[in-house]
Amino acid sequence: QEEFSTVYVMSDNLGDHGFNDSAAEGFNRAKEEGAKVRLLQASPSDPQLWRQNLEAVSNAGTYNVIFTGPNMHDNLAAVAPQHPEQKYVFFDDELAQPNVLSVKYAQNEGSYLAGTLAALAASDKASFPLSSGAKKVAVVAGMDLPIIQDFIMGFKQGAESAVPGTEVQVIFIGSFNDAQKAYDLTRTAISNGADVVYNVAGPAGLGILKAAADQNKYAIGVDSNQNDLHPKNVLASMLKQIGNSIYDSIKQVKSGTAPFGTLVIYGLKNDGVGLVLNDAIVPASAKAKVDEARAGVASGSVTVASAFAAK
Amino acid sequence: MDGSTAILTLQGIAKRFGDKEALKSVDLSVAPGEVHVVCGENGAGKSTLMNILAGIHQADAGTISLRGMPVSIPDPIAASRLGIGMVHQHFKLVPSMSVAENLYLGRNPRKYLVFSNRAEMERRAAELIARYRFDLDPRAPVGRLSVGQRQRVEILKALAFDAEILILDEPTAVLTPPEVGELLDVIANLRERGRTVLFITHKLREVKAVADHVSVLRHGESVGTHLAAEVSEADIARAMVGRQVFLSGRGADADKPRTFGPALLELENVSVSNASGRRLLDAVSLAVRAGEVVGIAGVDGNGQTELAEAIAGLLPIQAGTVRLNGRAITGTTVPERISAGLGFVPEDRLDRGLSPTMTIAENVAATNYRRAHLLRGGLVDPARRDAFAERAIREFDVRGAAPDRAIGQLSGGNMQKLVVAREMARRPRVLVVAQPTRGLDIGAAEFIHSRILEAADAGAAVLLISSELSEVLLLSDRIGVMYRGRMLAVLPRKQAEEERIGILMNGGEAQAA
Amino acid sequence: MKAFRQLLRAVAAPLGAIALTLFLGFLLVASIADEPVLAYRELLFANFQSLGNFALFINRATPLALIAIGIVFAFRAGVFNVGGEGQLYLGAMAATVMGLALPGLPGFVLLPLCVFVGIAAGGFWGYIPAVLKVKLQVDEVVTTLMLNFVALLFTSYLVNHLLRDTTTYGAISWTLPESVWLPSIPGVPNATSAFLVAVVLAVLAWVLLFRTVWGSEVRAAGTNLRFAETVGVPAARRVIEAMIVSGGMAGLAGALYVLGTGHRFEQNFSPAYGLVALTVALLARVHPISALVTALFYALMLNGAAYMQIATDVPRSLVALLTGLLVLLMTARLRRQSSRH
Amino acid sequence: MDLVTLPAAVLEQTVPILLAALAAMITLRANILNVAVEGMMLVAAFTAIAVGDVTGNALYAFAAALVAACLVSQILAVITLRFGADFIVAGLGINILASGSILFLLERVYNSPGGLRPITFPDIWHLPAGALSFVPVLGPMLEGQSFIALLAILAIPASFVFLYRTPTGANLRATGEDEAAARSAGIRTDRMKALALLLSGVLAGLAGAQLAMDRLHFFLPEMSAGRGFIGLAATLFGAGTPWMTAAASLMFGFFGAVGDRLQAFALPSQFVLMLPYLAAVVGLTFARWRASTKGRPAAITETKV
Ligand SMILES: Nc1ncnc2c1ncn2[C@@H]1O[C@H](COP(=O)(O)OP(=O)(O)OP(=O)(O)O)[C@@H](O)[C@H]1O
Ligand SMILES: Nc1ncnc2c1ncn2[C@@H]1O[C@H](COP(=O)(O)OP(=O)(O)OP(=O)(O)O)[C@@H](O)[C@H]1O
Ligand SMILES: [Mg+2]
Ligand SMILES: [Mg+2]
Repeated sequence: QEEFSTVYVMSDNLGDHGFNDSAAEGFNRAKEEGAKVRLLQASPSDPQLWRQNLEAVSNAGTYNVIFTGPNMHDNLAAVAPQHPEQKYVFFDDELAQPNVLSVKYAQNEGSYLAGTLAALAASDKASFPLSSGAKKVAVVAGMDLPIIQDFIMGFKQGAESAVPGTEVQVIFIGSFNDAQKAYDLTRTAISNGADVVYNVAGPAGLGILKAAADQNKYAIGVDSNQNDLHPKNVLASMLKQIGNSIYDSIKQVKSGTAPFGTLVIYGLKNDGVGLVLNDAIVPASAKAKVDEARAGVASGSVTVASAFAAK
Repeated sequence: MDGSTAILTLQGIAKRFGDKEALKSVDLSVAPGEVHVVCGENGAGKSTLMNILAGIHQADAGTISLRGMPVSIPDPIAASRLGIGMVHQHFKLVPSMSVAENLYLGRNPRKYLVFSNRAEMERRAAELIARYRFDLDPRAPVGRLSVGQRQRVEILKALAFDAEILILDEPTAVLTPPEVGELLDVIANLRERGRTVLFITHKLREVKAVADHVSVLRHGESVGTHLAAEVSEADIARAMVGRQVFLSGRGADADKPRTFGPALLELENVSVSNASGRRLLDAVSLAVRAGEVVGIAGVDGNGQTELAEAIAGLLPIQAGTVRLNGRAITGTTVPERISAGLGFVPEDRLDRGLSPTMTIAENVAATNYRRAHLLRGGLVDPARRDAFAERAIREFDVRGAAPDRAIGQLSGGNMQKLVVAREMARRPRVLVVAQPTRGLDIGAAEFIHSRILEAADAGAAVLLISSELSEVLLLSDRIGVMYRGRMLAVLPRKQAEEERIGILMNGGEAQAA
Repeated sequence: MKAFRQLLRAVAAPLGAIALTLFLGFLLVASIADEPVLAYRELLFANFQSLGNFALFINRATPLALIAIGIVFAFRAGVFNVGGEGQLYLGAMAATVMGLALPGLPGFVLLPLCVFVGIAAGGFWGYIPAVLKVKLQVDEVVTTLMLNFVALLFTSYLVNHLLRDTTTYGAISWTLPESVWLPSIPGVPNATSAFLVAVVLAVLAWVLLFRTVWGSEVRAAGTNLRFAETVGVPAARRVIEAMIVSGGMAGLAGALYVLGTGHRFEQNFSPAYGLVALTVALLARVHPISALVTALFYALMLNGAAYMQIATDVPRSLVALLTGLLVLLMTARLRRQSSRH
Repeated sequence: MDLVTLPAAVLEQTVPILLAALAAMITLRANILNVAVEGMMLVAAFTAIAVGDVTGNALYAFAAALVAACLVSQILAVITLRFGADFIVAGLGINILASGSILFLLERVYNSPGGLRPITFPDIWHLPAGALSFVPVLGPMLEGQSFIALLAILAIPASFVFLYRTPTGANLRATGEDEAAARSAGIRTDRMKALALLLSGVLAGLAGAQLAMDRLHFFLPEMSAGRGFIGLAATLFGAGTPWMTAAASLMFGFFGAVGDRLQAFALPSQFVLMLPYLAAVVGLTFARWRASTKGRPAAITETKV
């Protein structure tokens, strides 16, 4: 085998400062180590195009492993069995096929930490000067999708367990692109009393962070490290370590140790998701409490509710 | 008249549209301060010629000289600078704008450089209106004006910029007789003020009434200019059409005894009101017998349109009964009336009569699919439909028509022929015809007249509605006069002297009913 | 024969623009890609390289064609139906709900039922703006556009909260019972046989519009309402009927997509097929058969573009650029418009 | 529900729709259904960010946005007026072309297909807080709004004055209402249409600039999110008249803002987000129904002879 090559069949575009960019980061790391990498972007509302891309790269047969992103369940279910020799890694969902390695992220667990931090910040005026202490936080989300509900459930649970009685507003934009609306909604949330706004809105989320900064309140970023976009306002970013896990998977495939046919869940336990704190504005006391929460989930003493049924 | 004294001289003007030679070679010479009538058959090229003078079209060949100097007229602005103003056959007015705004459209007076000076505009408009003693409100939106008033706006539009030469393209086609009278007065008035008027009309009476000279166009060529006083109407008609034209009808031999069949169309106290409750038809009663032509005279807007539409099923009837062939059809739908034997030629061919963008075949077939067996196995058979249209085209001598051409491309006269052809094709028991010859040349009008009479001779009951009193007098066995939605009288032709009808039309002698 | 020539004219008209666009596109591609010829070969021919590719091409063209044919009906009746997208989604949702609600029924009963409710849902979504237009002169561009958003959001609610397959991460409904899955086109595995339906319906639409009295009445109502009234056409009814057909076609597209391609409802399954089909219908000069042809062409370009992207380093955006150029140029005439008319 | 901040929120949601609506209105008056507003907005938004990124000057960015949108409008003018393309098809084409070109530039030049987010971006002038505190209701509503928002409000009377109080506006309306009449009055109707498109470009440019520069300071593909089409709907709703169009835009803004606040009540988001669209349909229907039951004005008999 001369050169290791891989392709990522996307159901979205790069440049979201989120899931996709994070994935690209992982591929780039593999590229630096000599792998041939191809990223096939596609419109987020065109399942037929994803299918087409998936089939084309499968037929080509020149890739050692094919990665696919979320929303590809049915397409992969149709294509993978037809190419039993081809290896696939399926991100953010699961499919039981011998040649498919499924990788899921426990975004609910990461969001649990985000909720914990948010509730702490909203209740503690002393350590978080931009806060009013009114115990109100908000989630501004893109669309009402299952995966987004998973974020929300974790966040709510985290907030409630950290500071019981914390009020969580949940607001949907109805789009992942409409940053202006995200901005408006965030201001609405803040004028309704929210001190911390959790961004779960993909590209449009940039509008959420900007609004929080303009209103001088707190925000929590998502998917990739957004802390330095507005260093005075973004408390932390909830990360799915997509890049890392992609990089790891590539290594595993290379070395032949990848567990195809199984499901790997990246959660707090194996550092597949996590909360990167902005240490400049998060005091050590809060950090300690977040760490405590993390330990609780990782050890299994706390179970975070999920929007997904087990298969 | 020799060229040296002429204000306007045209030589060898030619114009083609695609492969259609609209003007072959036209010469014309117009003296200053005269009223010069141009006549010719539909499609002879009159409008095209005038449009060239007005800068709307460009001639392909020939010269235009104004006061002895050759000129070029690239656009309407240039024409207006040269003192040429035109009143178009189809009004060129913007309905939502006021009279004043229309008068100064494209040339608004300004204030502070960028704004329209409305006050000034309305002042000037009022002045202009006063000067020509028109009855117009400068602020009234043009959309609310009557046809005659719109015509006056058009004339003023041309005069607003001191047009020395005023072109009027068929200005009388859409006017009521009194309005025509007023317009002719205006023209005389203009002549007194030293304006030159080029006047297009199909109505030879008007030629005799106002013209100094009359020029005739035929097939895009000028066939001569005459002193109006020296030629008769028949002479002009012959020059236009190239043959003798006999305008004949039943009115001419009203003494001849005729027997009619049973009443096929009966109206009993038919009343129609509009949404705001105004009576448009007020207890109208009328009967038309088989073989009879009943003409309806009246000043436009006194219920004639509503009468026709009520019979055709296009207006809901609030009270009274309409019977067709003895059967009440008051509440029935249009198709039911059509199959009961009604034929209807609406007054405005482009509005109700046709769908201009559809083909000739489709327009002619529209009311005939089932009766004329144009279907095969439930589907339209294009071959039969085309043959059907072909036959109409042949029978009615529609020039330049082919079944698959869009009907809107035909001239008005030819469109009209096809509307009549469509309605006649079913051999209707009752035929309602409104303004059948509006805008038609004398030859075409004669043709349509003879078809209407033929239908009556074949036993149909014909109701003829026309604002052209001469037409009503010419064709009808009996004449009804409408005034404010009421049928004031229905007179046998013999008792219907023109004068008496005229008085009735203006609401006088109401007791005569 | 005449009809054929007419058709040929309608189809041939945009060929010049296509050629011009392809030429301009080639220059663009050549300036960016190392292998412009390969890129173009992929763009134009990759769809026919394998049965699989061909099937995807067919699957792409089918919804476009069905919606566009529907839009032709609306246009001919004088209604500017921008609502294809909403009608599509409702049709897809209705078929899904029906299929999931009565999984026990045998396929030969349930499948037609699913198709029927899909058509009905789309038709209903066309009926509303039509009635509002006819009875109250409410502008249909506004209503159809607004109703798109309503339909998308409504179906989104249903799929996320009532019908969601909770075992996956997608916003997708439970899978429909296999008994209602449409078979593939014989010989072309995975190509939805809905395409055959589209072909039949294109011809049927042509017959309906141009060879029946109903069609000529619809067109009369669409070109001159007062004329229609005068010659005895129940114009309001025809306009409404045409819009029901129009919406029904889009609903059918949705139902057949679900039954033939997706096998379940998926939020965001349509890359704005409704709007693209509107473009297709206009490019096809509002003719049902050339709408089918144009839809095929459009699908060819869309899918070919993806192959082009895969095979070469031509960016995906270039394709959008080319498509835009194509649409822009397609109705342009290379001669200056005559100044009158 | 927070009623104090509601007026300001309504205004903010209204502004981009209003500008898009006015852009569509100007062309509608010249008898052009402008579906390309969306594309022009996107191009303007992108240009604003790209130029602001390079120059660091908000005014340059703003001006560039307007110029770019105008350029797009003139491409549409040439292709339709000079080469006889259909306005709607060409407009849809412009939209595809616009987003395609932007994506192309993002991929090729910026290497960031998902958008453009300069680290720093110059802010534009906003009405300072407290500047109008002496004005009740309106004061707090306007405070903090950008000069583009203020321009948008000014654009309503300005477009009214232009259409109804200037010769050019009259010529433009005549062109839209009856082209033959306008032409016979010596109006160059093609130029009028091109002008209408140009003005539409200016307004759509404002809309795009507002979207990108007012608050966000970054560009995302599809960030206009259909506002061009909502604007078109508002124009048709308002029957092409400035005040009614503004009122229709305000209605969209109002229901948008109210909907945002209703989300606090944990209603399913889909139904709340539906609100402006349902309101448009219901409102329009109700308006027409009122008009029809009040008795239509005595029919103006249009003679088309
Ligand atoms: N724009 C045009 N395109 C094509 N053909 C035209 C056009 N205008 C006029 N024609 C042709 O030129 C001929 C002369 O038309 P024109 O309008 O001058 O006739 P006209 O004498 O005014 O007739 P009418 O008495 O009916 O008004 C017509 O037969 C018509 O076929
Ligand atoms: N789009 C077109 N293509 C070809 N010929 C046309 C077109 N439009 C008009 N014409 C021709 O132009 C001529 C003048 O048209 P116009 O509308 O003035 O009719 P007209 O003959 O003057 O009507 P009327 O008989 O009512 O006076 C017509 O004879 C018609 O054949
Ligand atoms: Mg004429
Ligand atoms: Mg004429």
